[in-house]
Amino acid sequence: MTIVHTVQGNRILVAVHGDLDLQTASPLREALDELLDRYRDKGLVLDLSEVNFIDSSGLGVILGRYKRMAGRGLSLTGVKPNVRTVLELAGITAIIPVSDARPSTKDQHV
Amino acid sequence: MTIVHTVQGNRILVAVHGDLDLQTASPLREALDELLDRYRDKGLVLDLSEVNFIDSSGLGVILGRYKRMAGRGLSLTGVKPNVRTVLELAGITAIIPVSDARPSTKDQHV
Amino acid sequence: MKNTVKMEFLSVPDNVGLARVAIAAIAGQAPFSLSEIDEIKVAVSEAVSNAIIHGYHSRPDGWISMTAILDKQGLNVIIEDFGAGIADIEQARQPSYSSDPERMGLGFVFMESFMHELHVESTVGKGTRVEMQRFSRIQGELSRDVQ
Amino acid sequence: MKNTVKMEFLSVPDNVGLARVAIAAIAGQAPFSLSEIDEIKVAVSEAVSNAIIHGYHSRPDGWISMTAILDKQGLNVIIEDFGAGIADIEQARQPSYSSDPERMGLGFVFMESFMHELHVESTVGKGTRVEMQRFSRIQGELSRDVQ
Ligand SMILES: Nc1ncnc2c1ncn2[C@@H]1O[C@H](COP(=O)(O)OP(=O)(O)O)[C@@H](O)[C@H]1O
Ligand SMILES: Nc1ncnc2c1ncn2[C@@H]1O[C@H](COP(=O)(O)OP(=O)(O)O)[C@@H](O)[C@H]1O
Repeated sequence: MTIVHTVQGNRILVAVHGDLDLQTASPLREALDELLDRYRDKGLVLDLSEVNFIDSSGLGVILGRYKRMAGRGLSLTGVKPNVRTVLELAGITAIIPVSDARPSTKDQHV
Repeated sequence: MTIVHTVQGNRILVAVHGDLDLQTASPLREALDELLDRYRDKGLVLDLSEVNFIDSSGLGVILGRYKRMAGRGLSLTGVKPNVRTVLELAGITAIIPVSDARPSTKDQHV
Repeated sequence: MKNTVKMEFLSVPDNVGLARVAIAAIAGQAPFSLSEIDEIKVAVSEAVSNAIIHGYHSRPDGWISMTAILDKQGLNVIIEDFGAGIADIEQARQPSYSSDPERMGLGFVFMESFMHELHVESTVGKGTRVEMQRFSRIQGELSRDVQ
Repeated sequence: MKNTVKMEFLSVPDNVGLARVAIAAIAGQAPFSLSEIDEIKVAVSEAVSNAIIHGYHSRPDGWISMTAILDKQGLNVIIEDFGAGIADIEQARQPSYSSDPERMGLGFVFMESFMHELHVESTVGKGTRVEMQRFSRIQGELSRDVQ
């Protein structure tokens, strides 16, 4: 898993690349917490267009950041259909704004 | 493995998609032999731009068609670096014309 | 289409990804769609992660075994550890129940949702065996035609 | 980086691809480059294909085992069948030698070229064991620095 972040206005945009599971949960959690501590007033947008897999260990990291951020604003973009299925089953789509992967996004990245 | 063929002038152009190994050797052999029987006077160009893996079972199919075709002309295009390594080790590059995968080819196919 | 694959690997987090890659390659031999394979991967990922975290308390030297059996019915996967075991399986399977406050208690929920059958057997101090079945829909339809 | 994975699977051609996918996932846990992993895949593909074709004469009901051991030296892979066996190993390892006129006799050549060490043990009627080692270059350099 690798992450790339950009700060834009009042939000931190983090593009995640790789599978979100038990193996990548700790490094992702640490990287995100570091950013949230550094930019204390900003919201977080996680771009998941390069995430092909997520399970409950990966979800735990996202939900944990959501709780930690209180009202700072967290959203997920570039969510692929199979990742969305998992988010929905966990009820995350009801509390965190989630937008889909646009087909064009993929073309641009290749 | 899937194959798509086009007949162009005096050659049969066959685009192969998939790994060339023990599992795909028989279906590939049969498909190629059928084409060689149908177009008895034409040469064969195998486009390997969508072949990411080949081992000696896959090579056997190519070398077998080469022998069977006698002087009809066989060439390989779109050969990726790792496939080329295997072809070179087997000495096939010395007897069959081989051209590389062009970076642009990949972009077009996506 | 008939196949049996047995794997044994150490309880290191790296092997969760290995188990997923292997189960995807095995399931790919049956008439499962890509999205069905994605769901099977989640179920396997949960079971193997549980073996590591709960079965072996994240120690890297425990053995985990995964057996995958493909037949015309579909895919049967058995994931087994020889670690801590579960005292109360019914409680463990409740949605949101987790013995670890940092975790969400969704592992068994995902296994149940993404597979057609789930059986859990466990003995405290001996280990846990999770057996999951995913039926292949296409085959189901074919065999109905045959009958 | 330390890991051990044992697999047992049936002698069906589908499993050649499974063995490749699994070895690639395991090798990916060590500092091998993508092209090194491609070469390891060829060597494993040859050994598993040989077990199917020559060890079990293409019958689908033989067991093949693959054990992969990762350590700081690199990757060790052992592929074993319990089939026909090889009468003359030295002859079998000659380039271009094949007992099957349809094949090219390049399997052992590829295993030797793509791996750093190759050991073959075989008993007629009992089976064949191929052990191959690929050293991880980055680790090799590191350990030289350490000494
Ligand atoms: N292999 C196992 N060994 C021991 N305990 C387990 C195992 N799998 C699950 N459990 C127990 O069942 C509980 C619920 O599991 P699960 O639904 O996967 O949620 P989570 O992993 O988030 O805790 C775990 O918290 C643990 O107490
Ligand atoms: N696992 C095996 N069981 C029995 N015989 C084998 C095995 N592997 C190799 N051999 C013998 O060694 C010969 C050479 O093998 P190889 O170099 O891989 O070439 P090929 O597979 O093209 O015949 C084979 O033709 C076969 O006679």
